[in-house]
Amino acid sequence: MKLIVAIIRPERLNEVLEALYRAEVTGLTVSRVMGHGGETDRVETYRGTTVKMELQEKVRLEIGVSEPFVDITVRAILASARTGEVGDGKVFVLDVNQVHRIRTGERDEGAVTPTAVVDA
Amino acid sequence: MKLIVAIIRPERLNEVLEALYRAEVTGLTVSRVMGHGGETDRVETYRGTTVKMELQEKVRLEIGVSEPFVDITVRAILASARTGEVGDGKVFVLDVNQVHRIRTGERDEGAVTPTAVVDA
Amino acid sequence: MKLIVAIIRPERLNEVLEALYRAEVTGLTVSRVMGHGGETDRVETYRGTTVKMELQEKVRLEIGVSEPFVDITVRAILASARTGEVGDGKVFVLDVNQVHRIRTGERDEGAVTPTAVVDA
Amino acid sequence: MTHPSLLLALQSAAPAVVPADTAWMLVSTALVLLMTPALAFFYGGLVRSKNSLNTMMMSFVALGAVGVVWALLAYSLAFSQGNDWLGGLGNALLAGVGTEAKGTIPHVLFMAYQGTFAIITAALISGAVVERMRFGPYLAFIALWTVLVYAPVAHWVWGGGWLMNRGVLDFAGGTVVHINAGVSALVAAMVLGVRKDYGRQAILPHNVPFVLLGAGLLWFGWFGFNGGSALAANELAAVAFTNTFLAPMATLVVWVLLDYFRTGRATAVGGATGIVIGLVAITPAAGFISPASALVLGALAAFPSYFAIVARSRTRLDDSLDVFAGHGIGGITGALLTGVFASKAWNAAGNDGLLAGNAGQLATQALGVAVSVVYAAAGTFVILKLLALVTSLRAVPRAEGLGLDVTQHGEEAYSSGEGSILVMPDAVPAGVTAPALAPQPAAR
Amino acid sequence: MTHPSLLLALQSAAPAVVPADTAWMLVSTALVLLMTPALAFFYGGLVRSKNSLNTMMMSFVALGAVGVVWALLAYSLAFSQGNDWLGGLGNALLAGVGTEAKGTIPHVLFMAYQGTFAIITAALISGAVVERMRFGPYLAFIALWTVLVYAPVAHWVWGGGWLMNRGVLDFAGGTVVHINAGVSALVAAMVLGVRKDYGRQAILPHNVPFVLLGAGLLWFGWFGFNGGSALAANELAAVAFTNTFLAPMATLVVWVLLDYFRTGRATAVGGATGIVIGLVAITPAAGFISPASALVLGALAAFPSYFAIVARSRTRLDDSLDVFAGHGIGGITGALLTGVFASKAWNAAGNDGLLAGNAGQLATQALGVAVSVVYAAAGTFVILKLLALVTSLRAVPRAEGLGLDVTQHGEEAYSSGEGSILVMPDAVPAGVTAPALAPQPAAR
Amino acid sequence: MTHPSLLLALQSAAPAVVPADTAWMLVSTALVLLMTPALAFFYGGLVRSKNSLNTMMMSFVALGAVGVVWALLAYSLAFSQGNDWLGGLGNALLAGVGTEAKGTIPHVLFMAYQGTFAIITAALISGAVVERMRFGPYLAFIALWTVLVYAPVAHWVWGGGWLMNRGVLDFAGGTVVHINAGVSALVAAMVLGVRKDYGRQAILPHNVPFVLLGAGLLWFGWFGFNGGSALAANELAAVAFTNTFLAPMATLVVWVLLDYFRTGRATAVGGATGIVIGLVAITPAAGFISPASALVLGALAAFPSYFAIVARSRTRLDDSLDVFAGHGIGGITGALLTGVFASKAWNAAGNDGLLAGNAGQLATQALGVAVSVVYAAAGTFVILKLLALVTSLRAVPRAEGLGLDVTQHGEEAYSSGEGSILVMPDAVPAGVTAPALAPQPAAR
Ligand SMILES: Nc1ncnc2c1ncn2[C@@H]1O[C@H](COP(=O)(O)OP(=O)(O)O)[C@@H](O)[C@H]1O
Ligand SMILES: Nc1ncnc2c1ncn2[C@@H]1O[C@H](COP(=O)(O)OP(=O)(O)O)[C@@H](O)[C@H]1O
Ligand SMILES: Nc1ncnc2c1ncn2[C@@H]1O[C@H](COP(=O)(O)OP(=O)(O)O)[C@@H](O)[C@H]1O
Repeated sequence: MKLIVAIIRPERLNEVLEALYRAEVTGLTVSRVMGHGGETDRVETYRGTTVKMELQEKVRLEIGVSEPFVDITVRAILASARTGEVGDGKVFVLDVNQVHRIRTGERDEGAVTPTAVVDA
Repeated sequence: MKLIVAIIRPERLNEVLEALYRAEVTGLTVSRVMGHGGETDRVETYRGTTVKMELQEKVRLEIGVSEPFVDITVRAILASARTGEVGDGKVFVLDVNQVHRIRTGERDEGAVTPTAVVDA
Repeated sequence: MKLIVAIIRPERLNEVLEALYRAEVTGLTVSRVMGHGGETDRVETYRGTTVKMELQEKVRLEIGVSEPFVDITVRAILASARTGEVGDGKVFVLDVNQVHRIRTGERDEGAVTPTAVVDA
Repeated sequence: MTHPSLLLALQSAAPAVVPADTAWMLVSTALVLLMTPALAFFYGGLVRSKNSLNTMMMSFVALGAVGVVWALLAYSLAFSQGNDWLGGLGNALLAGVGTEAKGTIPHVLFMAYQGTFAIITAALISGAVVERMRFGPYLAFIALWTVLVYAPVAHWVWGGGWLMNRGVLDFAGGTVVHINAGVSALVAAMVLGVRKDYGRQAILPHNVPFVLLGAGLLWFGWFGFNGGSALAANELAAVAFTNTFLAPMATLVVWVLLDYFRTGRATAVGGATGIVIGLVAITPAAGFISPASALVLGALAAFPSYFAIVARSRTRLDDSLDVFAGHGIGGITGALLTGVFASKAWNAAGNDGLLAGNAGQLATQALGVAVSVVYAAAGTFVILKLLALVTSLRAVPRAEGLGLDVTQHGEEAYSSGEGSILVMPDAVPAGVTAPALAPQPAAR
Repeated sequence: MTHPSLLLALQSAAPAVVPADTAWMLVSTALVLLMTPALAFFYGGLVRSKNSLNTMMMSFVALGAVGVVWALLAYSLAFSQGNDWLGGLGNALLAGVGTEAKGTIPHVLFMAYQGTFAIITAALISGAVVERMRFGPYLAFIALWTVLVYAPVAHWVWGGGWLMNRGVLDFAGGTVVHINAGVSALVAAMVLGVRKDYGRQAILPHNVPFVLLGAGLLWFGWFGFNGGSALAANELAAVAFTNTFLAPMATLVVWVLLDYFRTGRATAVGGATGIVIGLVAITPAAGFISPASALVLGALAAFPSYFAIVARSRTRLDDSLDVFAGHGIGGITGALLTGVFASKAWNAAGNDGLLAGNAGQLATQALGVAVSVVYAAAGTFVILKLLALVTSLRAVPRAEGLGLDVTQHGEEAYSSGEGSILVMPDAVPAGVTAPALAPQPAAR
Repeated sequence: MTHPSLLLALQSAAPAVVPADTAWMLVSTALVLLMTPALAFFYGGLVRSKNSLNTMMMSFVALGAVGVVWALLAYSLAFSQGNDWLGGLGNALLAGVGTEAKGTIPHVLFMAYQGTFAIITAALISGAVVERMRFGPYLAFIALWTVLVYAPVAHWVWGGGWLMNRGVLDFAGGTVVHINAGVSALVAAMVLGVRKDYGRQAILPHNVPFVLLGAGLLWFGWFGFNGGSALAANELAAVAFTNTFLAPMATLVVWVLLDYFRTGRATAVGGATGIVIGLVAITPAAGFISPASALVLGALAAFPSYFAIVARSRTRLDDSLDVFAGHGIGGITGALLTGVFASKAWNAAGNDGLLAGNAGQLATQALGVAVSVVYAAAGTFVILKLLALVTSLRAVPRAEGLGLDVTQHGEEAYSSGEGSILVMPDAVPAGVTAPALAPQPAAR
């Protein structure tokens, strides 16, 4: 199993989510982060003070997948997150030792397989 | 050494923290994240616009532990975070190559062993 | 390749960023987190209710680097983030399987090498 | 709203509208209306983010529901010609409420001014049941409560009813507004029961600046509440105004010191609370006592409410925003101290109190307090129990966990829009004015 | 501002300043001025965080730009002696605007009071173009629009122009303010085009409490808007005030119920919107109808605007904050219902409407509506198209993506300061008063 | 508060309370009181989140501490019968402050109105010492400062003291309020020293909408500040009001343009600052100059303060929120320009200025400026140095790092409650009304 960590532009989040759902990757975790890379810094002014904003808003995705899904997932992200301008972000793939689903206690493959939605 | 990443419900955070402290795991890092899994989406309405909220609020824990603590920690989380309803979250266990404690420069095992609290 | 995860004090962020830039590490991702470790808890009072704040504000850095940069990066962080008081934080180094640069589709080493800034 | 001055005005031969009084009462009415949005912020800042809109809406919706009920029925029950116990129906549906003088201001304006009091009184109660009461039953409750509890008590004290005839002094609503709301809040909190997290988790104010904003605007509006209760732009208004200026200052200072000596730190939530309690306590007394007495009254009023809040939070009584400790106890303190400090030297139409040698007034005040406590408690209990027969008063625990904003109102106070997908209505006329719309594919 | 009462006042033999009227109009002017900051919060809360300062500044800057243009030129065009179509230049540059009585208040105060209307009217339009219009062209637009659209329409309806002479009733600005702004907003939204994310992504209000704060302060200020339009502290002011108190209450109740029956949940954004639409609708009618009629008018006014908002959001018409559905349709509803409910029994200087047997007044009202719709649409279109010849009206898509706060104003609404590096000016005189400054090394 | 009109009023044969004047002064007092909460938001939005409550509390607590000190002592020192240098003790402890007429309003109201000025003046100073000064010493400072600095200067200029007798014109507080506060702020900033992060890190406003809210409410309240200083609802009030309406509009326009030409973008913080500086500058002049002059004065006033702010931020002088550049320099500009634009044609009780041929008035104004600068600087320095002998004025660096909200007040402005553990008081009576409470186990 692998844990895929992707840093993307906030404005591409909806497209990426959609691409992942199409690829049947529906379990994932998202957070707001700030990134620094090759983009030019923004300058802001507050009264007399000038400030350089070195960090840009980004979104971080964290997706645990079983081996057969790794390539599918990475490809879905790469395709849907790209704008072609500096700042599109990165994808990291990490090895995972164990995965547990808290609700059932299932482990590893079983834990990342989605369950049917049955909810009152 | 391992890095344990757990995604849990925000309302279970206090219970999980407490279970971890009881297991003598006191070093950890927490962040607010949003998750997508098997839960039903929420619908909201703003004036004429209807919106489906696909992401649920979750909390992410990140805990570096030495090998003997891995199972203890995972078990503490599984037991305390469970509600039995869809959306309880996942636990991932990753291998760690090195750990450093910034304050002392200690490395690996030493870096994750808690220090006594002496604070003015 | 490695993924370096560092938990530091918010007030040291500027110094750490600067140290990293000097070491020519310019690609990184930052997020706000809350940490628990050896620090004493803060007590707050809201009307009749007394509350113990167990989590301290911290900043999390995530930096993908190629092997030759691992030591340089870790050392830059250790040196710039230290205050010597309890709560300085930790650095974790994880193995990375693949890295992709979304904009170009470049992989691995190529993906973490910075590009010259050309921006309109 | 002080009955004596009002009576005097009504008795005077040819009642006529006085422009200067009208000017001041127009402003006062606007000021008191503003207090309900102010309360929305005071309360909304004190709850958790996930319940903040629901809490604010509990105040805002009183502007609609209570306001309409007031105009249609409750005004008449409170202020039209009736008997000792209740007004008549002479002004129901606003009949006979025109531009003729009521005192020295147009009748329509008097009706509106009194309406602002009914609105905020109902909204005050919400602080005891936030974070768990369903919105529909709450709406029904405040509408019924206005008719069944507020209107009668207002009639008794201000509308020519029996407490007024007994000489109970309540310049601007210590009894009618604050004790009434505070006691009803206490009963409502007991009927509703504790929040599921209460006493288990720390429940913290999500936005203390909003609490301060609310306190600041409440004070501002309260000048219309107390100063306007003179119903004229005269010396009495100036005294009531000045007392409303001084008393909360003294309460604030004492509160900050109490906080400091108890916990070592003066809190902002405490400061905001202290201001409001000073305002509550001076309300019944504002037009009957001297400014120097107002300073003393304000300082004294800090103590009972301060320790009531501390004590309450150690019980299983989840009066969530301490409406009883604030308005109930604050109102009782003020009503009784009115009986201590009142002085005919400052308002000839009022009465002397204990310090001026008239201990009887204190007993009269105690009667007013006792009656309103009992009636408000009973009325609130009955209304809620009846409503509970028809529908469930509380949100289910799961909804309480998710927060009432999402479950009761279908919206969030602060959205970033991340992960929210636009649901396209079926009937989008494609490209009405512009490039064809790429329809959002149904996600998943 | 009701012309009949104004005319009466102006005709009366020896015009003199009346202190009580002056007191009320001082307050009313301050209240209306506050509505523009209030609008900044109402609008600012509804947009995304990254555009919130820009949206707020669009209102705030009207206080500067429109206010100065008003004093220098537009006041004279609207209110000084002129012909049926436009006022003269007699009061340009504030010439002849002194302390002499205009009606019963000092002329300077009348000028300021009317100025507050011009300011908020221009600011209202901004709601249709937020999140995409560049700030400079917006500034130019509102300055030109005030002179070319607002001043003439104000002259026609209030300044002695032809619509006034035809008997169009507009107590406080249904036509001049709300239809005018609403229609201009519609045209501006069409000229500017849709936001790049519109219809593709969910665009959510970033701060609903701010929306509620704005609504609360707008209501408060609106008492000066409508109550002050009597230009005196008299019975008429009290009626206009009371109607402004009652109508939005009814609208709010109906809106909450509509929301509840359509989506199952009563939203806070809906509540705030309902209040504002009730205020809009009562504006032209406030001094001409009875309080009971005001309740009915308020309740009725909820329907057209409610369904207009729902329908609009299904089109490609990006009137972003529904200025047309709110102010345009709300204003038209109010203007027409004025022709239905107006009654000489409540304002002898007004007229009877349909229900009092004078169907002609409804036709007159429709004329007023039609004229202002056509003129505002044409005027706005021409001004924007001319400006577009000189400069680009819209931010580039990349700037729209980053948000207008950063790109137009160089600042963020909510900063944590993380990752922001102080840029030292070259000319820092090292260590002027204190320990030498460790200069911030150029990062990277 | 203009002394000439006040004097006139006081001299007039049978002083009597005038209802219309009372109505306007009741409102004005409420408006000025609201300015202190408004200031709390203006300042609170400009600081970092971790210091926002502390900053707001510095304003709010002035409502308590300064208000009480004013009523007990400082009012008497400023306004009761005394000599050229100081008032007497005749009104100490509110003795002799009753409902008798002072001018044309009740004496109690005059006392309250003047009290609101003392409160905001002290609160203004806090902007220079935020994010580092301890709360206790701050409290002591403002109480002492009100007695030792504010009261004497108010006596000199308004209370019948020597500057008043010399003919210094200060309509509503350019000298007494703004120069006084601005200079004291400068000295306090120097005594306290720079914040530990100043000049090293970017320190950004955490909530710019709050800054705009503060500016909007300040403007609203300022109508009471300047308009109310006529102490009557007359033509003079209307002129002062209108000038307070026009001047900040001009300042705002110029400020936006200066921002635009210097940095290419017009900031919202700049807009808010421009409004406040326009208000400061018009304050001494409001009742002495024509509306057209007010526009010019407002436009001119932008320049010195704008460049002072830019220059200040390049020094090691950490007047954190630029109180000196705003109120000190803005007040001096206004005081001097009063000597330029004043005209007896607009206020017969005032004087002519330079443009009306009386250059001497400019010299008189300069005297007033110089005296207040020197006295405020010396007084503030002495008080702070004395306090520093008793206790430490500054928070320790670690507390400054954590933020003063947590360290001085034990609370946070915005809490999510995550990771906060309820500490159960020992004395919880288990299960008073409900299911037994599972006590929160001591964590760890
Ligand atoms: N080495 C890295 N480690 C972690 N995050 C990175 C790294 N490099 C870039 N990022 C993240 O990716 C974002 C975009 O990277 P950037 O270098 O600006 O663009 P590009 O990938 O298009 O060259 C950054 O803002 C940062 O959040
Ligand atoms: N494959 C995954 N990778 C990363 N996070 C996941 C994954 N699956 C679920 N999660 C996280 O766990 C949360 C709960 O998962 P969900 O599938 O809804 O419930 P359950 O685990 O009970 O079946 C999600 O909201 C998401 O944050
Ligand atoms: N085992 C751990 N796993 C993850 N994060 C940790 C761990 N231990 C500490 N941290 C993070 O590092 C921060 C500082 O650690 P702490 O133990 O307080 O200080 P020190 O490292 O100086 O002994 C914590 O607040 C937490 O965010």
